[in-house]
Amino acid sequence: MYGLGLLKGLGVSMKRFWMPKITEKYPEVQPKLPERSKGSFQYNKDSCTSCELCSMACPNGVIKVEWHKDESGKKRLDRYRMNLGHCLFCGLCVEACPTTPKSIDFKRDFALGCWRKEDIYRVWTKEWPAAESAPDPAAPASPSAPAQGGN
Amino acid sequence: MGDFITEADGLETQEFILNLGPQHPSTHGVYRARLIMDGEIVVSAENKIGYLHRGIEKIAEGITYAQFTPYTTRFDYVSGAMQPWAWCLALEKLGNTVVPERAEYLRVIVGELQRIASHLVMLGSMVLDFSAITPWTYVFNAREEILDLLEAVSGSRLLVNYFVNGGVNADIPEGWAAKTEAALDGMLKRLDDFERMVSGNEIFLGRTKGIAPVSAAEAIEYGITGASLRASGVDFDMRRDSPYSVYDRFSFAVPVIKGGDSFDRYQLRVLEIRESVKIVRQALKTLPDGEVRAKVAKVWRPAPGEAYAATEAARGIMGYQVVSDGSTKPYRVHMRSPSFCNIGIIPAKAPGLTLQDFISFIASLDFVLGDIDR
Amino acid sequence: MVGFLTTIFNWVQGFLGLPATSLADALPWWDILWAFVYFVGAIILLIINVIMLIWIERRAAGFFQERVGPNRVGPFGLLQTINDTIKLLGKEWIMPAAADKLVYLIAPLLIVTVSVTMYGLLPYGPGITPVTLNVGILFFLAISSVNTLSVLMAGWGSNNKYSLLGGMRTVAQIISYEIPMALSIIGIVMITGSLDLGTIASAQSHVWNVFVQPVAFVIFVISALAELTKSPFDMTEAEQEFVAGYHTEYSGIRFTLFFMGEYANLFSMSALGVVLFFGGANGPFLPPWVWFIGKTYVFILFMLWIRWTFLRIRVDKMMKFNWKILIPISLANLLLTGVGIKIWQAATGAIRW
Amino acid sequence: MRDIAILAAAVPGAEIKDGILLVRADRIVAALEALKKLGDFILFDISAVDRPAKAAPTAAAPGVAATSVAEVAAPEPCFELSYRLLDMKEKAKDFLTVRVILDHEAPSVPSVIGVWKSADVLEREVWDLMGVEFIGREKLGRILLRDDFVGHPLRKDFVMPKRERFLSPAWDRKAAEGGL
Repeated sequence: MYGLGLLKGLGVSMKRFWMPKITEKYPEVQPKLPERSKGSFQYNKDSCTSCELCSMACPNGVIKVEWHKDESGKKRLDRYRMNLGHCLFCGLCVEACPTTPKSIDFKRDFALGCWRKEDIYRVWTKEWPAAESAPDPAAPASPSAPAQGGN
Repeated sequence: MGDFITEADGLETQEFILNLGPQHPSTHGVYRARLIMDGEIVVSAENKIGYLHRGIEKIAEGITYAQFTPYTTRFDYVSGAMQPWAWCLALEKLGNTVVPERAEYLRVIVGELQRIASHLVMLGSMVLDFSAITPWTYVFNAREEILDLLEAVSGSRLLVNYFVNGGVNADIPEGWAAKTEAALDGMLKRLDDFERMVSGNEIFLGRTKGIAPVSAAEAIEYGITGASLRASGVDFDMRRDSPYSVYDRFSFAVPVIKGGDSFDRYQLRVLEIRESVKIVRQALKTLPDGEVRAKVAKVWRPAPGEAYAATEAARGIMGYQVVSDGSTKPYRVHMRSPSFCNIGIIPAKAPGLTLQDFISFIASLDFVLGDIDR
Repeated sequence: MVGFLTTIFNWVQGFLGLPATSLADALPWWDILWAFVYFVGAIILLIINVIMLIWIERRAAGFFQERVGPNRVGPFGLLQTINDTIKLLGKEWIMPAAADKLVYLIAPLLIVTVSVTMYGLLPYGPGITPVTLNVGILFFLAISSVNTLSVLMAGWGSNNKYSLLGGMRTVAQIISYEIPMALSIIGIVMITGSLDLGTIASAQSHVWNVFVQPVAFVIFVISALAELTKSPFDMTEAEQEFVAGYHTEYSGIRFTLFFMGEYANLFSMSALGVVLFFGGANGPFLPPWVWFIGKTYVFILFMLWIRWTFLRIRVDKMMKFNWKILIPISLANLLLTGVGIKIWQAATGAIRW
Repeated sequence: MRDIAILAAAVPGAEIKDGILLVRADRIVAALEALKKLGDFILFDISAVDRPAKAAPTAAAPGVAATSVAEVAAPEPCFELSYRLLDMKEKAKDFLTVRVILDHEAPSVPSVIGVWKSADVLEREVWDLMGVEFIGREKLGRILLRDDFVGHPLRKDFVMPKRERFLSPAWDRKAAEGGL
């Protein structure tokens, strides 16, 4: 009382004035992220089987897998699209992926800011031998559109 | 306030409307209070909310149970990790899932860490509303230590999607327990500094003592829950009195303060942080081995029925009513969010406060707009 | 006008260490031209001063808060403020449609004018006082209260409720706190027997007034904080209540002028504190003006320390504190000083019982 | 929680069904008043569930077959209104649910704002999202939705208005062409 609390506060701030600072020199010194840190996504198009489990697990309809069937009736991947603008980074797609190694997985790249709206899309395409003609991308290649959250 | 000029002899003053918010530094989001003011004194206040309404309950009816789990972290984004708890409890009731013991312990640990982080935000933003920026940085640095732990265990810092139906997402990484102990020590040191700077500060006491005292009867009448209820002298904490998960295995005190004014609501958060630290330490010591996630079918169809579960979240009782129709999607999800009910007292208590006291009052109620508007 | 310019000319000459009026005597027709050059130099000095102050404030705030503060632009971040100023200059000028235009536009100009005027009164050292007034303190206090007018004009002219409330608080606050401030200064005037700032500063060559008048010093610091509307008395801006108080509706260069005026006032008020309580430019070894500026900056750091530790007090408590505590104490201090002076005079034989 | 049978005896016209107190709509105020008189109850939640005649079929998720919802549909179309009370008297504190079944055509129920003030915001929310009318209280205005909103979105027969897009037409075209 009578200003003692104020003086105590002045003492604390003076003590902190001389203590080491915690500021990170960010662009020069990159932060050490833990193993599980969820940043951007990495996609392994060689292990992907176009099963669309990730697309179905996604609460927000972020993932669109476009594929066609080749002559033998096997699913062939054309394009894998993620709209990171709607992504919740919940990890349900990574959890749902049945392949080993995971076809879709997090990587620790956290710098997701971009200048153009188009850049929030992550698109991976796979080229197949010329004998197979890729379908028209505008046509709905996948049988059903993923559920949009809430409507 | 009584000391303030309330009657100017013979002079008439004109009342005016002040829209405090939705864009205002101290409404902690897009909350709007429509104040009718007589100079600096609030004559009446009205809550205007809904600016952040995302129709989450409707969204829930369109997606599956598992898909809704990450959404639950988005209401009260300040205490994201413990928000899915009530949802998961409701789902487990609905599906009769038995959660593995280790998962229960991990839930308690992560939940309490999140409670600490959430209360630190409240303390920091409350003193920030009195323009004390330096102590705010201390508690936010303390919170950083907690967030680092949450990131290590779940991958996210803020919207921690760790709790799932039937347990938790993943086991804790190696060495995490030791890191937690160290981080708690560091957090407590900063909290001590914060308290030395603020709790005895005469200016702070002047701004908070005796401001908008809420009596126990009023708190019950207005359905206030959580720390604000306990600050009014009602000895009720779901963790102790209606124990869910494994809270009955830990010894911790439930701090109760009788006054119910802004300072008591502040003080109670400080006390609760220290109790939460105790719980985390006990849980880390007695952490059993085993599975962390019960087997839940990928395409999960609970039996038709209804379940209600509630937890003591950082801001009060967070309740979920889940109605199932036997399909993969919930038929109806209703949530009872603590902030939404807690702000009901604002119009009742605001008249007569000065504008500065009003800021002090709403800061001490500790609401989060994501939690109010859903 | 010529007289004013000549005094500035003399002032800058004093800084440069040239013998007084040497150039002017040699080349009388150069008077006006040189004075103009010096005048521009003085303004630049003021701006550099403000830039330094902002940098110091931000760095100090960072250090109190476990951060390092601005450290990227230029060496140690010294050019950060220039960077920000350029950014502010490039911003759009927004004026509310319903603003009282004349009042709205004059307010930021007035606050800077007042600050510049206050700079001219300070005794930077022997021979480098721009304007020597024998009623210096009186004039200083009078001109500093014009700030109130400018803030009130901004608050009224913006036609915004937040601005108006902020402006109204300012009037109540600054006018009230001028009373204890003046009362605390009167004690020193009684001891020195002069209203001239230079005389007061040089009268402390043996012992600083802070040791003679400690109570007056505490009162002065508190009321100076209130006058400058710095925390814990930052009612005028009060981000958490009034968004930005009186300058909520100002942007671009107009906001910059308010900002500049605020920091210029911080310097002049601290300089007044140094003159009154810390012996002004008195000091060994170094040139007097270095002592003066150095002491002022230490005083400023002390104010920043207070500012970055405390919270904002409540308006009514602030007024109560002023009228019920500060003013009675300063009156009692005045009485005590009067009695003390008489006893001192009796003891040294200056007067007879 | 206190034994539900004892509680039911104290409440006029209440019957027990699956651990829930069922009360007729016109007696809800009397029921809650009786419960409040017993002491140590907090009304902390009011929620409504829409049970239309034919439970609205939910849109099937890709790859998941829609299940029959006939079994949960109530025998008659109705609104279930649940008042959740917190019993703080006994050691093991728990929730008590008091339920009212409302007519589906024009759901209305007396307001309990006179019993517990906490009902104010909760009743407004229920009206806003579910359209259950509360009689005997003022200002049953929109609370979460905007004032000019039409309809009550949580009802099963609510048709979601077309989603407004805030992106530029060029962007929309580009997205539609799959160029992104």
